[in-house]
Amino acid sequence: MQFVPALLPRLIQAIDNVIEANAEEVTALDQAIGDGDHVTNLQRGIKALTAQSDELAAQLDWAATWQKIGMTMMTAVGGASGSLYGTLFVAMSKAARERPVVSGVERALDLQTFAEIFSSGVDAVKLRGKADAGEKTMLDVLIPVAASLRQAATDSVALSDVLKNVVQAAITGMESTRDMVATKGRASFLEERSRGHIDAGAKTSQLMICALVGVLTENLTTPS
Amino acid sequence: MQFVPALLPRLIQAIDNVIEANAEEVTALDQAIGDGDHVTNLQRGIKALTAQSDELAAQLDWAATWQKIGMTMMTAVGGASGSLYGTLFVAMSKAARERPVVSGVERALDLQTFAEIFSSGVDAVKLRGKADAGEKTMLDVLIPVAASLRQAATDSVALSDVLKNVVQAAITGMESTRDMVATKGRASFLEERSRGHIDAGAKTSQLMICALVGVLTENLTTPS
Amino acid sequence: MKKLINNIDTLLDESLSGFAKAHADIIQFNAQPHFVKRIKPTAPGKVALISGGGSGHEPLHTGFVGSGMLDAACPGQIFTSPTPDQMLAAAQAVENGGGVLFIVKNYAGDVMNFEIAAEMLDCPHETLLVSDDVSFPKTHSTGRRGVAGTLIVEKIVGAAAESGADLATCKALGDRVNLVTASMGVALSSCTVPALGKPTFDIGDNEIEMGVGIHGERGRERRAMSSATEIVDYLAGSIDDDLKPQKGQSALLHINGFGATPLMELHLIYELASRFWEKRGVNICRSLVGNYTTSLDMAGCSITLSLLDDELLRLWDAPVHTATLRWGC
Amino acid sequence: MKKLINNIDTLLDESLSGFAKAHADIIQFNAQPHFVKRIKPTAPGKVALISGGGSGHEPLHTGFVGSGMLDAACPGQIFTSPTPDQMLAAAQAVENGGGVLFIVKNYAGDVMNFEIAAEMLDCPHETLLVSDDVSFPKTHSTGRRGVAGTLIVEKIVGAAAESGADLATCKALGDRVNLVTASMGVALSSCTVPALGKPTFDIGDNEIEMGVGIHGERGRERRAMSSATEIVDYLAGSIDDDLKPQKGQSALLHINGFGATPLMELHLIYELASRFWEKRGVNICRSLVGNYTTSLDMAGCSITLSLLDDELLRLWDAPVHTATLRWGC
Ligand SMILES: Nc1ncnc2c1ncn2[C@@H]1O[C@H](COP(=O)(O)OP(=O)(O)O)[C@@H](O)[C@H]1O
Ligand SMILES: Nc1ncnc2c1ncn2[C@@H]1O[C@H](COP(=O)(O)OP(=O)(O)O)[C@@H](O)[C@H]1O
Ligand SMILES: [Mg+2]
Ligand SMILES: [Mg+2]
Ligand SMILES: [Mg+2]
Ligand SMILES: [Mg+2]
Repeated sequence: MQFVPALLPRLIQAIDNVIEANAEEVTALDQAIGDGDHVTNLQRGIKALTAQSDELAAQLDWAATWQKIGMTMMTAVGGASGSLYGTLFVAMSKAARERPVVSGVERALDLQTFAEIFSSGVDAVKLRGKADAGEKTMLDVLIPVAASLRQAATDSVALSDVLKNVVQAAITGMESTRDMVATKGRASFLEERSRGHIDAGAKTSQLMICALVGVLTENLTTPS
Repeated sequence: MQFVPALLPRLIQAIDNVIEANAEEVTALDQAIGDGDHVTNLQRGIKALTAQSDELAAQLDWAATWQKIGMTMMTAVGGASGSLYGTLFVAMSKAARERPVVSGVERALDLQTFAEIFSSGVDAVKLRGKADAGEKTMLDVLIPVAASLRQAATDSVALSDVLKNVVQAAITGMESTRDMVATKGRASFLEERSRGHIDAGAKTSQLMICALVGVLTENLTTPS
Repeated sequence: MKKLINNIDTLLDESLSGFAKAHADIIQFNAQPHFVKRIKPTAPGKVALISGGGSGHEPLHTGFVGSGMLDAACPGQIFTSPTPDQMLAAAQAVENGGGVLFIVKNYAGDVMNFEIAAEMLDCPHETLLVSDDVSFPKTHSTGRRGVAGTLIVEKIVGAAAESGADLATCKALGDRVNLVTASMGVALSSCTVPALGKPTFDIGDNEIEMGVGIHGERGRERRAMSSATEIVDYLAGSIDDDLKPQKGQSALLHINGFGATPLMELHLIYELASRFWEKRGVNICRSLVGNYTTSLDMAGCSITLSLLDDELLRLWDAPVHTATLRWGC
Repeated sequence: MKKLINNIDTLLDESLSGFAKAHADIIQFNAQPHFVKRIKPTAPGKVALISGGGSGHEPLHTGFVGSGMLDAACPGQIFTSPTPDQMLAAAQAVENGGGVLFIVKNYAGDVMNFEIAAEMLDCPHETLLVSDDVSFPKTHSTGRRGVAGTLIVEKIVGAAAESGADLATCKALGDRVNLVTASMGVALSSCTVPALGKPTFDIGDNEIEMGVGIHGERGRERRAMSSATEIVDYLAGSIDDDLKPQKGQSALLHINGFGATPLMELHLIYELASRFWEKRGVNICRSLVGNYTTSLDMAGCSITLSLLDDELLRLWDAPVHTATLRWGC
């Protein structure tokens, strides 16, 4: 797998594009049951990441890379999502540091290690948000995606299928928030009135994950 | 002429009716080039007069009657028009006191005395408002009405014609404000933009004068 | 129109009575006729400062009654001048041997009603006309309007009166402050007078009214919406042309919200206006930012610059204890 | 949407910089990362009080930085929680040997960001969660929101910290004030977040949102517009049910405007709310009426009742000198 830090500029660019392209739709979602700032928040983070993307591509190891991404998200985004994405990446960095992550020029990650690290990150998000699946948040995307990665790692599925499964898990998770009543975050104050709207944070998680997968898939078929 | 204080309740009622009937139109005029409160202001005064109308009908003389009307307008109306109507009647009272006004049960006024007294009132309004004809205010109605009364008194016209002339003077005066640029009152701040709108205060002066004339005319033909 | 009221007729009384309760430690409300006066007795011989005007501009003037500022304020109906009986009753309640100074914003209704009261007053008295609005030339047929600068006059004269200045001195001081104080406002939206229930004027989504008055009377001109910097350049430019401050001159900069403009925007306007005058060498050494002379729920603001010498600065800084301004005590 | 701004990206900085200039005698603005701190050095060992939250609620919290109240405030982007680096930098700037008390409105974003900062802080620290909004039951899945009662907590704990109370005492005191403080709000219109340019929610000409949050998050329910008395009965009734004040209990009544509601209406609400509690034997002995915890340009208000015993009253009355609240000095 060619999941190396050198890919980061392209990944960040892909995320930037997908959020930009869906800005209006997502803002409408956050306005419907939140306060409407979710896209602006994320875009501040993405802009900060973009400014650092060369630096990130040259980071020595994944732990340091994720730490930097986490701190950038944490300091640039703000709001609920900033602390959660910050927590996700800082926790991934911590998990990476505790593991014999492949180092060296390539610093490629094997799927199983990544699945474990990502799961640690998602667990940290659950702790930070005092939330779990079914509460109509980004966790309804992150948790199934982590599960699908872990599953794939144990079943040793072909990488292209892993990526397809991830996309499927993200989309299904995102869609599932529509019929939920929010019990965490700002939408929880709407109680029954929150039903019928997709959660903005779930939507952007899904969009970003799918954008990342898009780049990885491309990279798989036409390795750089 | 049967212009006696006993008529006051009917006169006040007539004024109340005509302002009520034209409230929306006049408010629109005051909103167009003023602050929109002119009708509400006048109505506070009319309401206060109505509450006193029995008392007024029983006043001892015209001087006392006008003083009471003036003080009521002055304390109940507020704004520019309150001080001006207050001034008008208080000055009429003063002029009446200085003149050998007919007293006794009837206390009827002859036309010439009334014309002089009313003119004194209008002069006081001019002084109070530091204004004259042509400035797009109620004076563009009051001044020609006073003139037409004085004219009639010297020419000894038939009373029914006097009343017709007064109505004509009031309407012509009111209409003339449409093409003026306001130089006094709130509308003056609109400068050229004030042109094209009838002045609210001129309009209500005209309406009230015509309503008074209406009662008097009725009284002329079917004396009570 | 949605308003937090019961009905139009009781609105003013219920509100004034709430104001009086909320500030029962400093002021007292007289319901018939309407006036608000301070509670603590003043020193014998102190000049009594009385202001007033239509309601709808709160906290002006009731919020400025208290020690170091006004002795009484006469609230009229909404956007309607108070009446002479209110002013006379207020004068009777607070006159304490030093005579009465009426502080009046230059609007026809206010001027005429205070004039009638003054004619009826049987103690020494003076009237101070505030005319700080530079939207119109000094030669305007009714003179300039009195707007947000009024509170500066009231504060400074209030401090002087408190420290024993006599009637003539207070009047002269007020005239002096009025001369060095200039204001101009811009409306982004109209206000809605409760009794009317619809906006006083129509304004397009991309329009602003430059030089608007504090009753939503239209002002100098309708313009296209523009950036805060351009708006400040226009307003501050007009003020600067009028006052022509010297380099090194010290000044109070007052940004006044009309009622519906977030404080965040007012502080932004303060930033731009202070940059405007700093560039011209003016020393902005005092500030006041907030909703002080409002027009009900109008969006927009006014800028006021007041050129204060050491004496005027000292009087501005003197202790004041009112519902709205309080410092030094 | 018309706003007095230059552009969305510079809005917050230009505004904070104007705020800092206007109050340069009391506070100082740090631009990178954003925080406002008081200027005068505090007594060694004084507990450092730091609050913060999204911008758009001005004067909360920056307007409450100064002696007798907060040591620092961290403004986030509009309606967006500030970030941990701001809180850490602020703590570093104002910690003076007595530890740090974070005062946080109970909103997911604020709670999580302050939590991260607390985890990273290497001095003694506590976090005080304010949760005064009774629109939701205490059992709500995220707890109750922190709204207009926050400034009461900040004022009272601020006074205690100033007079030397230690960290544990300040924290316990804050929790105590939070428990006796209850608020609820109503929106007549939505606010408009500048970056979005359109109202956060739609609301009909004859509708109001009961229990609205301070970011324009919808609240307990949508209702038909009604009289001020009915609205007060609803809000005050909910508060009363929650606090269950005793007869004779003394209390502070705070009417908070959301930004676009005229002071006249706020005083009217004060009148009705004080009648509500007077009828129930509560002794309303302190008041605060005005725009303190705003939601940009939202129309509406909240009612807060805070049951204060003698100690809490004394702390409320203690001198305070901030941009917004000032008394006793
Ligand atoms: N406690 C929580 N746990 C997990 N995710 C949460 C939590 N609270 C909020 N979120 C997510 O954050 C999103 C909102 O992010 P954003 O709009 O940036 O912040 P804010 O709610 O502070 O305005 C929600 O749509 C939801 O997905
Ligand atoms: N100086 C003046 N002299 C004569 N009439 C005036 C003067 N100023 C205003 N008016 C009249 O008063 C009317 C406005 O009255 P009103 O709306 O009740 O008071 P305000 O202008 O204080 O709101 C104007 O339409 C005009 O006719
Ligand atoms: Mg949001
Ligand atoms: Mg008018
Ligand atoms: Mg008026
Ligand atoms: Mg937010």
